[in-house]
Amino acid sequence: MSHTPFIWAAYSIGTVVLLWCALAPLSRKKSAIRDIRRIIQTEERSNDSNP
Amino acid sequence: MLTASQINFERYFEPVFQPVNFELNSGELLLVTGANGCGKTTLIRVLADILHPTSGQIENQAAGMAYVGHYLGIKDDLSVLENLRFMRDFLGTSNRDCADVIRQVGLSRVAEQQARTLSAGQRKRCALARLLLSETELWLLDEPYSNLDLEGIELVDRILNDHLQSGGACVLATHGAHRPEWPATRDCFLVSGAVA
Amino acid sequence: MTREKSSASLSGAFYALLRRDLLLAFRRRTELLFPVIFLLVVVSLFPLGIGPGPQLLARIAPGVIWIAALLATVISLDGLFRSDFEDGTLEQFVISGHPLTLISLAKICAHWLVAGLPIVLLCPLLALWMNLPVESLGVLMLTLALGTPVLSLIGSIGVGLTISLKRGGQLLSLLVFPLYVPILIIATAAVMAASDGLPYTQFLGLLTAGLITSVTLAPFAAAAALKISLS
Amino acid sequence: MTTETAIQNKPRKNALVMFIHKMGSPPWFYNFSGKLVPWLWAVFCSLAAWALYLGLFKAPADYLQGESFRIMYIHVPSAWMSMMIYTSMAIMGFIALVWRIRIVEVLAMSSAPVGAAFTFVALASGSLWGRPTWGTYWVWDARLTSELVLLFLYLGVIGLYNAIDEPRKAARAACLLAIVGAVNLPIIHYSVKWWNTLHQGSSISVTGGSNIDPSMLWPLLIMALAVKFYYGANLLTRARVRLLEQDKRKAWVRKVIGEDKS
Repeated sequence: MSHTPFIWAAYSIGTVVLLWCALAPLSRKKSAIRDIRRIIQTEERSNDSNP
Repeated sequence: MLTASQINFERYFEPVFQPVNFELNSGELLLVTGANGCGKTTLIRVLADILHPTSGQIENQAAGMAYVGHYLGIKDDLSVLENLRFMRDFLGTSNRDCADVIRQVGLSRVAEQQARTLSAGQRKRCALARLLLSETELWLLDEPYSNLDLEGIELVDRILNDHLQSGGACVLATHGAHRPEWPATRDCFLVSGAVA
Repeated sequence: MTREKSSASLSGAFYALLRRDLLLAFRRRTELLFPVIFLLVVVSLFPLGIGPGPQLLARIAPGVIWIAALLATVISLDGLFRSDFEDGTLEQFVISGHPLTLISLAKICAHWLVAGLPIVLLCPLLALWMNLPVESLGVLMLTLALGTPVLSLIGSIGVGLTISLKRGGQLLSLLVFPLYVPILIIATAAVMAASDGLPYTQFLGLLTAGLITSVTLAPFAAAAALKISLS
Repeated sequence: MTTETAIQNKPRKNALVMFIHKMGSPPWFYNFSGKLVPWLWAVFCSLAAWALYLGLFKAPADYLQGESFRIMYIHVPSAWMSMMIYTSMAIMGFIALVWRIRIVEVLAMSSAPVGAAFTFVALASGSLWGRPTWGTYWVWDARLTSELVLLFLYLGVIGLYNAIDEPRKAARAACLLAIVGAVNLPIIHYSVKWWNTLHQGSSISVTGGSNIDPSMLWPLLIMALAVKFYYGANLLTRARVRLLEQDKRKAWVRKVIGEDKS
């Protein structure tokens, strides 16, 4: 029996998991920045309405 | 006896109250007042060493502390007498007479009853009885007047007077419906949030 | 706090707390029975699940009884600090100036007396059900007597960490079961060695070492955990 | 910023102490690590590519295991990393608990998911290695069993951290759990190893070969070094995101986001 499929499987699982682990914080960063921008906007708006 | 300089506590990365400074000597009462949610309970818990202040220094030279908070620390499955006996043995103040203390707070009639049968006011009195047992110098009282009838409020004032007269000190947090009368009173008005 | 505590007042506090916890347990003695009944039910399910063959049962008996003991301990653990945490007694303990380590140790002792000791005493019945050879019964009891205190001690850390959560019980099992692995391995190995007529004293030595280590370390960790949970 | 003024008020100390002081301040840490992260990724990518080239194409097939030994280059570094990250998490947890340094708390908690990912990779690759070697995907082999227990330990830390609402309290609780786990980890490791020999399970360890050919060893060592850079880069990235999330109402975050936009 050929061993190649197992090697391929092992390396693809490793790559997928490690890639996901590396990319997950980036999407969190995007949503965090969106959150922060929203906070800044609402504060600026409230500052404009009552200076 | 108790000095606080610039103490602050943060929750969710926001300061709960503006930095607090005070000095409390024996025979003095510190009255902590402020609006709801300004961190009175938090301050008392910081002073009680239950919470660690995020910044600032507390210097505590009191010979022992006693604390009455929102959760009174009374076991429902024990009678009033058993509750107090346990606290007496636990604190090692064995020369105090539990029955006498119970009489002082007016719970003699229910002394043998399980604590679960007590009303909120009676529970508060039970916690006050523990204060009397504790033989400590510094009392930290968080809303001691809540749930008490007029007679109970007088009781708190009376035991507080006795304690301060004998050289003790007390930090008392209240939302301000009733103020204890004591000549050496310091005020601490808490303001919530960070310094603007 | 600056007030010095004499050793007399510390031991007084220790025994007062131990006595109170036992009294409280006695007042709620029906609740005390639940973990014990749970233990009996779990062990009795195994013959039903895998068939009553005496040889097979005898072979898996040490593992089954020990795993059941583990589960029963975790079930009873949640009550270790829960009521004191919820009714504010724990805050009173902290402010009393007595070391929280000593308080945890007293409560762990009380917990073992009401939850661990019944397991040790019940194990002859369990061994009988599981067809365990009589010779190894003594070793099983010894491993349980040495091992269940360790379960209470290590478990107290997990309870201290999860006590401020409303549903801490489910998380608790995830936290403590991995930490129970060495005890489970050593204890069952001792009983199996005894069943096979092999020397087993070295395993009991390891268990004793585990007990001593956890008595000296776990109360400190539990106290630190409680302090975090109170904040 | 209170932290910045605190630093300014302090008398000047030597460079290392100043560096540690500065690293304790979130904006400084954020900017500094931001510059570091791309370099760490670059080093990781080049080292990993080199190691994989050597390991997958240059190294000869093993005369016992055939081609399947090549799984080693992902399995063994992952297994090493899973242990190393747990240890470093526990050490950082200890520092965080004793000195209450927020950055270290954040770093310790950002380590946990990375460590769990490596543990998972070690388990998956180990079981895929087991199929050609033992003929089955799962054997209660000592290394796989302790990796499994380690995964549970990681899940416990992550679970506890996520279960508690207040972030700093959660971090402190999870740090304490990590320390307790780290004290137990050697005991678990050795008891599992010993249990394995006791029950005469699979005594053939997949990595049993003691005198391994240099052409097979070098890729392993390079890969082991590469994943340390992966850990560093990933850890800093996660810590930065967590700081942004936690400090979203603070002025320094506003400044950082503003600079990003322009």
